[in-house]
This record gives sequence, C-alpha cells and structure tokens, in this order.
Amino acid sequence: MQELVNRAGELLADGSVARVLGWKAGDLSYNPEPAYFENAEALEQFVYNGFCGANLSKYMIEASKLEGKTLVFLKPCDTYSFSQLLKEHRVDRDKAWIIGVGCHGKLDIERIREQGIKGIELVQEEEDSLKIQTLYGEKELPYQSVMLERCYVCKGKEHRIYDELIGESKETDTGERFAGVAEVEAMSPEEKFAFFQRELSKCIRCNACRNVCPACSCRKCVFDSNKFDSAQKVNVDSFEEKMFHIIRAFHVAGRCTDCGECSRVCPQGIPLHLFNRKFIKDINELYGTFQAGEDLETKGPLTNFTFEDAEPGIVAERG
Amino acid sequence: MSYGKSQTEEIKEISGVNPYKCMKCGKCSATCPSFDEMDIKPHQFVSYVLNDDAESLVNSKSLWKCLSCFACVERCPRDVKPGKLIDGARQVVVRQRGADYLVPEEIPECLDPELPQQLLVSAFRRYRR
Amino acid sequence: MSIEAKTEFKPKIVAFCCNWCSYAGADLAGSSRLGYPADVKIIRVPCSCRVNPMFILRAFEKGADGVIICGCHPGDCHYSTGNYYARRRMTLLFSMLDYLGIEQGRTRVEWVSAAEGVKFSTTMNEFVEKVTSLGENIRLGDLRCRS
Amino acid sequence: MSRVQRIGVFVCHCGSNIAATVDVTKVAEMARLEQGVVHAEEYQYMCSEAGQAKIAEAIKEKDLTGIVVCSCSPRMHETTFRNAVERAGINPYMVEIANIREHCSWIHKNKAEGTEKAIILAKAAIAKVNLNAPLKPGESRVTKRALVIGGGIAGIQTALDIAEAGYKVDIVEKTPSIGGRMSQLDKTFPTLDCSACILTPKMVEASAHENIRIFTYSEVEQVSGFVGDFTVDIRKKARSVDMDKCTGCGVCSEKCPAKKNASEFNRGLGNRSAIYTPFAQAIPNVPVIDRENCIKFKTGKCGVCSKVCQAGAVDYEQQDEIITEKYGAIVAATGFDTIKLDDFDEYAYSQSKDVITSLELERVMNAAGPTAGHLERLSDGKAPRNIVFIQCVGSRDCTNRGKPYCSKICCMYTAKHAMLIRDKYPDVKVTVFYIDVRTPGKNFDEFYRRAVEDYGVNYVKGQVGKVAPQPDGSLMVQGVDMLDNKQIRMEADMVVLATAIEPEAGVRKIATMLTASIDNNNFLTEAHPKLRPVESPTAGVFLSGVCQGPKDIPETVAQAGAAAVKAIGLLAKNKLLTNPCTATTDELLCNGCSACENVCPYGAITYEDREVNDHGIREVRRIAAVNNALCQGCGACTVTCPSGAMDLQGFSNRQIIAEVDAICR
Repeated sequence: MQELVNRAGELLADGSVARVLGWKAGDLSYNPEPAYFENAEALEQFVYNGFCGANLSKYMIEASKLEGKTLVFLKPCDTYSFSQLLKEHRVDRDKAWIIGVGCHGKLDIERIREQGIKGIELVQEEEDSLKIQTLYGEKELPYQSVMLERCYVCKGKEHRIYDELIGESKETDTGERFAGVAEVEAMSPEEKFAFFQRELSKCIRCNACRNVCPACSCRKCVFDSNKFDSAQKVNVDSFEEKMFHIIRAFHVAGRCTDCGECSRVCPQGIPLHLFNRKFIKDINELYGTFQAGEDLETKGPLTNFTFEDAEPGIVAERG
Repeated sequence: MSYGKSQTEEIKEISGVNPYKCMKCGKCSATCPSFDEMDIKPHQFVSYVLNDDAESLVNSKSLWKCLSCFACVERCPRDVKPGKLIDGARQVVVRQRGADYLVPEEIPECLDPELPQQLLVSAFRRYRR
Repeated sequence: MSIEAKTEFKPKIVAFCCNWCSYAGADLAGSSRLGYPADVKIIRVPCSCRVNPMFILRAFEKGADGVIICGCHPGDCHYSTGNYYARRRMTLLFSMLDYLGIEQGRTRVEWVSAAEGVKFSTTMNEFVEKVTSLGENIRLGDLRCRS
Repeated sequence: MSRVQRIGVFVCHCGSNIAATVDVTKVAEMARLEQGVVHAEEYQYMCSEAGQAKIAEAIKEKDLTGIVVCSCSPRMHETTFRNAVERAGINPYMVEIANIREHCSWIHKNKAEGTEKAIILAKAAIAKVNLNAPLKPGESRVTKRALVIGGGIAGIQTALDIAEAGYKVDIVEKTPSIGGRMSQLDKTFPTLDCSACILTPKMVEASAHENIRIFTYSEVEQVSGFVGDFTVDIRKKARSVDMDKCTGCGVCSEKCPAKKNASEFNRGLGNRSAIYTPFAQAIPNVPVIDRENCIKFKTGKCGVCSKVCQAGAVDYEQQDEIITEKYGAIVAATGFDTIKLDDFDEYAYSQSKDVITSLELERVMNAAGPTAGHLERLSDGKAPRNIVFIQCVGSRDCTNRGKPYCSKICCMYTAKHAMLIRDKYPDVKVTVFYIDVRTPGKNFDEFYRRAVEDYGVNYVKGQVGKVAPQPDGSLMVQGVDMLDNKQIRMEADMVVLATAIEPEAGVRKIATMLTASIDNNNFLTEAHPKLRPVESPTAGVFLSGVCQGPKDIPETVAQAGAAAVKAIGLLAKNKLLTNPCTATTDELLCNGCSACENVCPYGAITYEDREVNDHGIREVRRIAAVNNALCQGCGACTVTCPSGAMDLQGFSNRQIIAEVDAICR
C-alpha cells in the first residue's frame, strides 16, 4: 500500500496528474470508500486492502471532464470496465493515468458475518488468513473462505489496460462461473418463479446496483425519464421490480463485464449478478464466447448478428 | 322422420355437399362407369337438389345404379361430390323404410347376370344394420 | 378466488407486426378472410427491430397474456438487417423470461412475409390456443392486485 | 412536449365490409369518451370525396388537431386521408388509422366480438394520436435507371417504352435469350400472324437500343434499398462463351458431340447439343454451355467446341459474375409456365406421347419445331385423323390438383389450334370438350365462331373423364355431352390438353427480394385491384404481364406499357419526398456511446461534439446526429439505445407504449 501512496505522491508532486482516485478509510475498518486525493496530505487517508472491492472505473466518466489527468487505481477486473467505457466513448484515455494494482481477491463482510463473527472492530490481513478483532475476542478465518462471490470466478489477474503496474496478484478462481445460473436453469418454471419472486421482492429500489454499475452509466436512466412513461422512484406494483431488473440487465447485456459490483452493493443481498451472468451465459452459448471490456475492437453481441443465428424458438427447444 | 325439413335439405345435410359450387362441367358424367344405366345422369343430380325436386331423385333408377365407386368425387374439380349426393338420397330412402330395405329373401329376385357382385356386398353393408 | 361463475377465459394478446411483411401478411389474412381470434390486437411498427423489450414487459405489466412479434423472414428485412438484431434481442429476452419462470408459450417470434396470409392466420390461431391453455398471465402482472 | 389534442374520430362502414360485423355506431360512441376526442362520426365510405369532405368540415368546425380514421388497412388509404387533412390545413402526420377491416371485420364473424375489438383498435389509435406531432418529409434522390426482371414480351415492351422516354433500362433474363413464352408460340390469335414475325423485330429493337442493356442467362440475386434508390446484385451466370468474341456462327453447336439433351425451348420434344442457342432468332445470338451435360465439364475430355471456334470465344474457365447496379424503379415481368400434370392421370399425359399440352402443340405446329411444322403423332410420326382438345385442364379447379382461377387464354388458343388444323388438314376431325367458351375481347368471339361455322370444329359441352391408351396405339376418349345428355366414347389419335398456366417458379423468391406482395396462387399482388393495377404495394416496384395474373399478348403489351409509364413517372422526378418518420436524438439523454451507430444499416448516424445546456450545466458532449436523408426509420437504433435518447418520429416509444396500454387496459 505504501508503494501506491508513494507513487501517487510523486505523480501529484511533479504535476503529471491533477488528482488521485483511490480508496480512503471509512468509518469502519471494513468499509473503505472511493475518494479523490489532491495532495500529499490527503493521501494519508489512502488505503488499499482486502475490502477495497469498489470498482473506480465509473468515476472516471466524471473525472474525464475535469482539468488535467486523474491517477486511478484499477484492480485487474476493474480494467475490463474501464476499457468497455473507453469503447463506448464514455471516458477519456488521455485524462487517465492508470496504475494497475495487484489483487488477492476481495473480502465480503457479509460472508465474515455469516461465519458467526459479530462485533467486528478490526480486520487484519495475513498471508492466507484473516485475524479479526471483535468485541468478543480475536477470531481467525482462512482468507479464501470469505471473498466476494465474484472473486471465486475471477476473470484473471491480468490488467487489460494500464500505464503502470504495482503489486502482486494471486489467482483466486476456484469456482464455476455459471454454476449459479445453471442451478436456476435446472429448476422447474414454478421453482424459478418462486426463487426470483423471493429474491426480487426484497428489492427496495434504492438504485445502489444501478449507481455502482460501470455499464449503467446513462446520463439519465430510462427509469428516471419520461421517454417510456416509465419514470418511477419506487415500485408502483410488484411487477416493476422485475421490470427494472430485467431491463437493467438487458441494457447492460453484451456490455456487462461481470464485475459483480451490483451484488456487492445490494443492501438487501439480492444475487443480482445472476441476471447479468444469465445473459453472458446465453451470449456465450448462442453467439460465441464474448467478454465485455476484453478489447476495444470486438463488436458487442447485441450490436452484431450472423445470418445463422438461433431463432428465438431455441429457448423452448433447449427446455 | 323429417320434422319440417324438406328432403332436399336432408340430402344436403347428409351428404355435406354444397350444390352451388357446381359449375356444370360434366366431369362426373364423363367419368361415370354406370352412366348408361342411369335415367338421371350424375351431373344432373345437382340440379334436382337445387330445384328442390328430391322426389324425382329418390324415385330414380340412378339411385340404385350408382356403384359408389366415387370416381366423380375424386375427379370433380369444384369439390361438389355428386356421388355423395346420391349416397345422401339413398340414406333418405333407407331411413324412411327403416332397417328392412333389403331383406335377404328378396335377393334371388333382384339377381341378374349383369349385376356386379360388388354392388350386392356394398348394398348389404349399407342397408342392413 | 371469486365466487361468481368463471366466464370463459379470453386472453389479451398484443402482436407487434412490422409494416412491410407481417402487417401486410395480416392484411392478406384479412382480405382472404382467414380468421383468427379477436383476442389478437396488432400494433404496427416499422420493423421488428423497433420492438423494445420495454414494450413487451409493459404489455405484460398492463395485463397482456401473450405477446407475439412478427417480422420479415431473416434475409428479407425491408431495412435489410433489422430482424437480425430483433432475433438476438428477442432470443435473449425470452431466455431471460424463461429463466424467471415465465411460461415460454406467452412469448413468440414468427417471421411472416407479405404473402403469408395463411401463415399469419395459423400462427395467430396457434398462439391464441397456446396462451389460452396457459391461462391468465399471473407471473408477470401485478401480483398484489390478484388473490 | 405535446399540447392537448383535439381529436376527431371517423368510423367508416366501407359499405357493409365493416358495418356487417362491426357496430360502427357503437365504435363512434365509445371513441367519443376517449381522452382528447372532441368529435366522432361514422359514414358509409370515409375514403370517398363526401367522406373526406366530412373530415375537412369537422376539422374546420371543431378546430381538430388530430384525426383517427377507423377504416381499412393504412396500406390502403393512409395516404388518401393524409392528403385530405393536409388540404384541410393540418399536418398529414396527425392522422392515424385504426385498421378495423382487414384486421377486424373481415376476419371475425361475431358482431359483438368484432365491435369490441374495433373499439379497442380505435382506442389504441386515439392514444397514439394524442402523442403525435407534426412531421415534415425530407427528400431523397432518384437513380435514373430502371430494372426489368424478365425478358419476355412483357419485359421487352416495358424496357422499350422506358428507353424510348429517354431513360436507361436493364433487362435481366434468366434463360440464354430474351423472347420468353411468346417466342415458343407458332401463330397468335385472333389475327393468326406468326408469333416470331411480330416478336423478333421487338427483340432486335431492344437489343439495339442505346438505352437498353440486356443481361441474359442472369438472375437477380439481391435487392436492397427503396423507391428511387434500389441497389441490385445481378448474377451473370457463366455462359462459358465470351459474348464479345462470339460471332454466332453456330459451328460449335453443330459439332458438339453431346447432342441428346432435351431442348427447353421445344418443351422437351426435341434435342439440343450441350453448347446451344435456344432458337435460331435468339438474342443475343451467343451460345451457352449447359455445364451439367457438357462432356468437357463432366469428364474433362472433349473440348470440341473450343477447337472449332474460329473466334476463340469458348471459355471453360468463365465464372459467374456479380454485377451491382443502382436503380430508381424495378419492373417485375417474370411470366408464367404451364402447371405440372402429374396429378391428372385420367388424361394419360405421362402414359402416351400422343397426349400433349397446348404449348407443346405450338412447338409441333411450328416450322422450327421438332416435327418441322408437320402435324404428326409424336409416338409413331403418323398423321392424326382424330384430335380431341380438352379445355380447363387444371384451371377452375379448386381441389389441390389444379388452380382455382381461369387461365384466360386457353379458349382462344384452342380455337386457334382447331382452326389451323382444320385449315391445313381438312380431313382431320377436331373435337373440343369445353365447360364454357370464354371469348371476351375484340374479334375474339367472332374468331371462335369462325372455328365452328367455317372450319367445322366440333365443340362438345362437357368434360372428358378418361383418356385410355389402346393396344393399337390409339386413344379412347370418354367424355360427356351435357346437352345431348350422352356419354361419348370416341377414338382419337391425339389429345391436346389446355393446361392451366401458373406464375414462373422463381417468382416467390423475387417477390421476397422485392418485398412485393404475392397471392396464394403466386401471382404478384397489385397495389389496388382497380385503381393501381400495374403497381406493387411496394413503392417503386411495378408489374408487367402474367406475373400479375393470366393475360394474353395484347393485354400483356398494354400492361407492359402501363408499367413503363409508371416507372417513367418515377424516373422523371429529380427528388422524392422521404418518409419523415426518422430517428431523432434527445441531446440531453445521449450518452454518445455509439451503440446506435453500430446497428444503423444506412450509416445515417454520426457523432458530433456539441455544446448542450443540461439544466444550466453547459458542456460539450459527444452526441449522435441523424442524417434524415439517409435514415429510413427502421428503429434499430431506438432499441439499442439504453437511455432512450434515440427515438423514432411517428413511432415513438411513448406512442407505442400508449397503444400497448390502450390495448391491455
């Protein structure tokens, strides 16, 4: 971490960048938050630890409008989002100084709590384990057991776009990316319906998923405009929460890098990535493997076609 | 049996034939193997039905000369099916007489060397239930 | 459940037809007097690629029991490529609806050319039959209004 | 955004077409209750002058801003009503049509159901008009060149007329020569002039005309674009003979060892070599190699034609060539063929060589035909003594064996055949079995009567039930004489079948490429059966000849001229008004993400950096800009745009949603 702070200090000092976009300590030890740093003094607040899951790419949309370059720290998976935004002309490459940071997988406080650990005061990261100081004494957990869902299905620790790299990474993908989707797919229609009904009825339309999503970066969301007579701040009826999530997933289909931020930030714990990943799975199966943000050239699957594409009837044929 | 329904209506109903579809091309008569035996020719059946003259039809020789080979049904370009019409007329007669239209005892009387065997068999199948 | 006798279920069906092929196909079905149930109401769109998933979900939200999208046959699009985009969009959307446990039979895409009045009519008859057999659309409507 | 509308609703009875199954009064009544509606009325024929006057009157009296007409398909009268309201002073795009005829009254039998649906369709149209905005059409260019598909008499005449008017025109003909069916005919009714004598000069004229290009042995492969600006790919099939070098000497065909190939031109009654010109007067007079039957192509050995060709024109390596050309107008003149007789086994067509179709008889009677014009039996070459003609073979047949329509030309050509035979061979007995003799037309009935009265042709009212080949080679014909009420059994040695005609096999594919409508019998549909008989409903596509319906030569030539005039009328324009229903960007919502640009098939979307004022925030943004001259209004961009910044005028998101809501309400 100190290496990052030092380098940021250097770049600020020599005027290469006008500001630094990173993470600063939050009010609790496990909730650092995205922040701008404009001088060395401010950088004292900088942190980079296992809880810095937040993907900073989206902030670069606004940062691109500011004077001068912005130094941004991007984890490997964040760079997919950045290059997707670049492909969509949403960020300005010339306004960004990208330092690719290493990643050992990011931690999920909810999983830690699920282990029965309460009253958390401080989390210390060791090589392969976590030492957790709580009101009830010190607890230890294997690091790999309490990561964010997305880290178990990590796309790889290679940065897609950067100016320089700092820090080592560690592979963490031990899971099956589409297992969750396949599990739902295997259900009967009644079970599927009940499953999503249960999950989506928790939605409070706080829009956290939308606000954090680097693909959901419209200046004004359709659900906030009158373009479809669909402006809504809360769900008028029980259908609208489904409508919102289906349309949100559809709008980011072919553009979603599967960064998993939506699920991370959902205060209700809805596994929102199951929507996006369903589209990714279908796209991969029907139109060939595609990873949004992997490069700047490949046409997105929904702005592309082949003459031999499957007919919509395939949905029924697949059963 | 016919509660206010005319015989021609009954024939139309039984046969399911719409006589108005006929364009009087004569294909049925041209095809008919029993043509010479008939007093009312196949292409004329339609006219009798249209003119509401079921009586002549029911009393005609033709009714019983039709072999039900259905060549006319097969070939009719307008899907009118005169053979079905004849069949319908026969049904009307049969229904009037009940089950005793054809009694085995009468058979020897009806026999003549020209009579096709097929007709006898089909007659029994049709008129004795 | 209501206690009064249930009247025969008549589905509400929205059909989006592209102006160039399917709408003309529907016209041909009409001028050929090839009937299909009155439950089908057609909305004219320039091309199947004009059909936004929002429209489909909106229809279901407002009480539709089935939505069908008809366009030119692939390769015959008046705008040359529109139906190819529509095909991908609808495939993915239908797959998502299926994933959410919505009956597959409620959505359909059919390519109907201007010459296919017969196909239009048979397609609509089939679709209405299918949707009728599925009954009222409960899963995509507003659950709170129903008992 | 949209001001409050004052909508008038006009419900058409269409005589009884709508009124019989839709309670039009109720529709008008219910429409009156809808938002924005200030006027509703019904009338017998809304499209009539009186109907249109009613609309104009209501616009004046009630200061209407939007119009809903509940009537037939908008494909039929949308333009009529748009023009009518424009004359009355409101923007033509403030009209919406509720299609309560094709989509309602014609398909529903139950009046209550029909009425209910008509009301819903009206409500949907009203909901849409509430959100309509005035639109102004743009302009598009017209390519001053026409394409004629088919090189028969219809195509030739159309091309000549267009060329004479001073416009460039290309003919695409799939066979090796232009000429079509007419070139196969011997004599033409009712004047009995020789078909080749009147056709050949036209063929020559077409080929020599400076404004006409002829692509023979070529097919239309792909059509894109729209009225005034079509782009067409033409596949020039490999002829294997260099058109520029060939002198048409004919030595190659003479020397070709593969001689036993059925001649298409002679309907399979004679043979041709593998390298051949279909007939002596063929244009171009350049042979083509039938690669399937050529020994060189089959085995790699031979090459005789190449060796004997003085001009060195034979080219075995020639490849198909794709020519891409732009056209302002396209005329379909694809013609016809006779139906297959596989299902008519009662006529013994497949069993006996002496049972032939009328088109085959044309070849037999023709001096250049397989029998050099001698009337003889194809089985044994003997002169026939008794010939029976059978009319309506497969015509007027509503079973799946035949065609429900009248082929129209058979009565006349049969009279012609009968007359010619009786004239040339007075000893031959000719009997014609007919259902009806239909001879409307100038000098047509006189012609038929002449066959009977002057030439003694025996016309028998009735049909033939059976043609049975006899062991002695004769044919037993069993028919009926309905007037004598007798079944006739007669011996014949030749039977000629007046076989039904049907549109050429490839027409469906062509119709599809042109997005032109086609009916259940594969005839191309006209835009209006009475008033626009030579136009297809697809703008810029015109119909010439039998592809639109059965017709004889004079009618075909007349229609070909009419189609040409329509095409000329289009080509004469320098600009066409374009559809104003184009895409627009809401600059405050546009993300500048390029998704729309990626799906636009016309390259109509570009991006520009534009300063916007977003509620006080002034900044330069990358924003999509639509070129209205290029945009065709498909709407692909509107769906790919996640923010809804891209919308389609005339079919906006809110309009369609309003329709959805009205239907599902």
